[in-house]
Amino acid sequence: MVKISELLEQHGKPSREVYLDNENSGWVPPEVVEAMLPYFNQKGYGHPSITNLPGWEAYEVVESTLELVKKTLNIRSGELVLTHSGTEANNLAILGTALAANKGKRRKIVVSAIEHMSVLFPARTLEERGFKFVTVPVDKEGFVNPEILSMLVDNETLLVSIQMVNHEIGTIQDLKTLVKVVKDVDSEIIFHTDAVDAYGRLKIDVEDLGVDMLTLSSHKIHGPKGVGVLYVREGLKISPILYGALSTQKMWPGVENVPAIAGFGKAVELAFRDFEGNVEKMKNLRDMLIDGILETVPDTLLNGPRGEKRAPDNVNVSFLHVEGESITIELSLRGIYVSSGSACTSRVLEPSHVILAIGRKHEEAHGSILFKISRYNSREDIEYVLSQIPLAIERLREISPLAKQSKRSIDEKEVYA
Amino acid sequence: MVKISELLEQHGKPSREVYLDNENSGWVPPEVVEAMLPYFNQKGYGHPSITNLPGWEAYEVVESTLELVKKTLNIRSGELVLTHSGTEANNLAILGTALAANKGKRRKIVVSAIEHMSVLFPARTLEERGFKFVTVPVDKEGFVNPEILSMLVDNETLLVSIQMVNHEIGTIQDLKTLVKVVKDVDSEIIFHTDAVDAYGRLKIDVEDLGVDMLTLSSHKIHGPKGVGVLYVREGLKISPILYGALSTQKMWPGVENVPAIAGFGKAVELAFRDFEGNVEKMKNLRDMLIDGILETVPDTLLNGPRGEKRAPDNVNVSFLHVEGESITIELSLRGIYVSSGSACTSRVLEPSHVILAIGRKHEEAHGSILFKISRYNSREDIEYVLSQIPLAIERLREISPLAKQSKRSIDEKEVYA
Amino acid sequence: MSTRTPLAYSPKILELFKNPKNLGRMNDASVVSQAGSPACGDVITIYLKIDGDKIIDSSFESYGCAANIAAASILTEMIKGKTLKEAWDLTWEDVANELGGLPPIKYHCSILAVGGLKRAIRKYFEEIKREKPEWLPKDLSKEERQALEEEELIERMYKKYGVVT
Amino acid sequence: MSTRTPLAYSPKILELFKNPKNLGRMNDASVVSQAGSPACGDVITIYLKIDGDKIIDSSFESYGCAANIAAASILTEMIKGKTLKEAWDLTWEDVANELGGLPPIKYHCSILAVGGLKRAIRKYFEEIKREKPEWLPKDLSKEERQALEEEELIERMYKKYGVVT
Ligand SMILES: Cc1ncc(COP(=O)(O)O)c(C=O)c1O
Ligand SMILES: Cc1ncc(COP(=O)(O)O)c(C=O)c1O
Repeated sequence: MVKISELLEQHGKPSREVYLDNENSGWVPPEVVEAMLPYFNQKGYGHPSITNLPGWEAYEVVESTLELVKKTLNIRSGELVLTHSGTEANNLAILGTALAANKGKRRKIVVSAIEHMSVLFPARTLEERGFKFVTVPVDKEGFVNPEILSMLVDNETLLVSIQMVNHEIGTIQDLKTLVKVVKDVDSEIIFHTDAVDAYGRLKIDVEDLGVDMLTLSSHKIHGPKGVGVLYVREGLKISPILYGALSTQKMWPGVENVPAIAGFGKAVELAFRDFEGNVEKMKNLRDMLIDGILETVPDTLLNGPRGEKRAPDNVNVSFLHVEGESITIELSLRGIYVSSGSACTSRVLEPSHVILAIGRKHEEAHGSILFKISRYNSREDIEYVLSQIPLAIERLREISPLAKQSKRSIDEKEVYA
Repeated sequence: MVKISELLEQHGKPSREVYLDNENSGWVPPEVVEAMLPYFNQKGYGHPSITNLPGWEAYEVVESTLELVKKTLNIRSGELVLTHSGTEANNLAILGTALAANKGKRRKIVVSAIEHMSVLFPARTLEERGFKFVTVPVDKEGFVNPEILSMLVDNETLLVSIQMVNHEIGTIQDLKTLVKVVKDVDSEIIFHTDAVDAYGRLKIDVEDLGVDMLTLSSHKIHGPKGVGVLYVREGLKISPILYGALSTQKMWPGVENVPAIAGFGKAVELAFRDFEGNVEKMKNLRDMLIDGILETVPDTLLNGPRGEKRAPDNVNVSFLHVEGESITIELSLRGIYVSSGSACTSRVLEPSHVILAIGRKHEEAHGSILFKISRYNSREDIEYVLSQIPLAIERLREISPLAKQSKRSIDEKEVYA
Repeated sequence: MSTRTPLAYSPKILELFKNPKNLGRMNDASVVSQAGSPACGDVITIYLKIDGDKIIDSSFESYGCAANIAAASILTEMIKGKTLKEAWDLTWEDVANELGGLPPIKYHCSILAVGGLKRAIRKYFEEIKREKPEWLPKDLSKEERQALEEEELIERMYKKYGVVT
Repeated sequence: MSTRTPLAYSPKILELFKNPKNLGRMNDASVVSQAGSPACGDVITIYLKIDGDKIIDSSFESYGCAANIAAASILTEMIKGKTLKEAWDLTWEDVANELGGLPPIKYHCSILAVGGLKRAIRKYFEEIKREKPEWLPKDLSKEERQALEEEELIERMYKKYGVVT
């Protein structure tokens, strides 16, 4: 068996560290941890639906956190279902809608081609239960074309799910138009949006958008893991997908994770405390990083759009002739923590479906690196990253046969046996 | 809207507090919280399947915690699936087995009548998918009779689920015999056991028991909320029930809750550090509490068995002529935190199905109170509880018309209009 | 507005639970009535002392949750000094409001209390005075009907959802 | 044994990733061969310098993950000084073991490396020396076959699982 402690030792602790993998796992600031602490053993450590003091204290945490979330989204009615992750909330949205509609004539589920797997996979699974699964293509920057969407939905469509912001390439959809286009075809079509990567980076107004369901995840806004949220519009009927003892809600069984919910509440508060300032800061760092990479490293491609239609925290670049997992390790050794859309990191034998969906070739997808900036990064962080990336890529290109093949003329017949 | 802060103020903070509601929500000791802290923002805050330093550190937490758990259960092969709660792990066991067997001829699911709702409800839901749902009755102390069980299973039985220890009345089943009886009928029948309330209180040897699946929950052993575990025997095929991006496991999508897993690991370590001592302590407190209540409060019934076949942490008493939710509040005002099997606290219009299943009448179930003792309680705690209970019950019996009706002769016709 | 369904009570309920007003059997009551059943886990007994067309005193007993106790207690407060007609016109919503609101799953407590009161008033006229005023409807009021339904419904639900085989 | 499928490497892999041995193009190689494809995200090039029946030098290039780089590097270390027959007899498991173990989803890295080596040896005899020793089987070895299969299979999987419509 692999001794991980020895691997960690071999890696060593870099003297300078910059965490840019907030996409996969959020870094939790001390203030948020602080907010969780009392609820483990000082107060509110009870069950929020039991009528005793620690239970009522726990209930207050649930209630006040959700009230705050509602305010930030301009939600005036409807329910916020607490799950333990964005993945679970997305599954509830998709599978719960299908279960509730099981006997109806609406059998079509339409999702964009670049949805997160926690939307894509449950939707695709519904094919086995007799639903029709349709993906909407996106353009070279990841945008869904409203006209194409409008042609793909009809009065047999049960559900449309299109995310607000893409998690890998940062594309910000014109969601209001997409909702309108769908509702114009048939106002009964249910519209879900995965806002996991939009929350805290964009202003979201649920009433104005007109969506029926919306997903959030705590650890994507520097809250702790263990909290996902599904907003369900007033009057919309979905079915639970798991069963058990109910606490304060009908749609997800079991006790609420109260300390994590307290931390999530604090994370929401922090994200919205100086919302404009936070966003501005992220945008500046984002552009600094994009420009710096494209200027200093040859053979690179920016994935996703530029400017106002790109999420403020998203930088995604394909480094040609090198493979992404190697890059993540090479950068990790230099104290820079990122992730890749390479097949090697995806645990299936394919690279990122998002990068492929915008028309990149496989070899371009394999070399894609996602840098997820947060307001906890500084200019100095980005300067450090920019000082290391050219060195890192150069070293890996030294190792790669492809980099040199692209530069020199080589007897192909000789090399490809 | 109810202002919970005002409710808390009206309640006040009792000067002396004894937490005995560990059934519904575990109290987390400072050592466990301490073990979680680094993983929010110091190390291991990455994603355990991403190849960078914080990811590998996270993976080490997952791996080392599960290795420890395996050791405590004598698991030599097979998988431990991480979910976010015992409820989720039970759902995976039941629904995942049914999904995997979807096209087979085995269509019968057999569970005991006193299972936790997170076993009972998913199993019952399977009726809608063409499965046969059968409950095994229990005797007056909550025991499943092996002969009856043997008669209820057959070669069309897919799954049997019987918990090791009942969560409400503490009955410890003779699980090894129950597994044997089932496997004797047909060795292909899958046997799941919900060991949520057994772990840390009983010695469990998975190999010796011969079960195929087993459920644990972190917050039931003073770990943090956010971690459930399903052991799945080597070679047993179940299907995932949720879908999304995979991290280090196939059976539950999404990122592992690493800080919580670190805390769970510490909780396991603490529970097994002085296992015998912990159990002995709980048993002494349990018997002290049972004896004290039965001696000092008239019209009380102990629910569940006495002695070695009762879980060391479980005390469950029905106080006649008073209603359980009132008792939890009355005791809460005295700083004693418990829960009740009353209909009022169950969020469905029925009292505890467990108390009913052992043959108690509804009015007996409504007055049932569950005291869940932990090793963090002291003799002084129990002395305090015993000093308060007679006063609390007496006050409520003063309010109740039933208590007096049972004492005095009253013109029934006059009172029941 | 929250859509949660917890048992977070208004502070008023807890206050009345701690110090219920008008608690206890009244030995010289003009009429006594009861709603709910032990099997439901909810019983409210209402005692009224009537002088002419006025309720001059009232008390209660309750077997039930805190909301049940508080609803019965506040109802007896609300009706003291009222005419029978005025008392009859009270609704369960009035009682719930007076309590500072009730969680939806506790509405039935207020319904039981008002149902018990109306049963008492009806009984007073039908069985004791043996003459009915014009304002007393022949049909059951919604609270009486709902109390009755709940008493019967819960019995049926036990049978339906009972897990014991 | 853990059943997790993470990318937790042995320290040896990381060590070789940091300081690969025998890295780079060999200009005077006796034979060069390659396995994998850019579309798969895995390419290993193996260079051999052969003197008589001995491999007197070997080097590699790798486009791929850390396991890929480490597998290719350690393989070139393992075969230096070996006869061609001894080198041929190496299996991907030997390489994986030498690396201190591989996560199951990384077995293919070791297979590609050994597949590349065997292709090189086969090519050396078939195309350069144009005479085959007795020990060289006519059929492809398991690593050559699996490398070929992977190259083809992955192309097919892309088509099957591709989400782009
Ligand atoms: C867009 C999007 N949706 C859903 C999820 C799933 O959220 P969680 O990690 O909380 O399961 C993620 C996280 O990777 C995401 O980026
Ligand atoms: C026996 C039993 N099984 C399962 C569960 C569910 O565990 P969790 O609270 O982690 O969802 C509980 C908790 O109440 C339990 O007591």
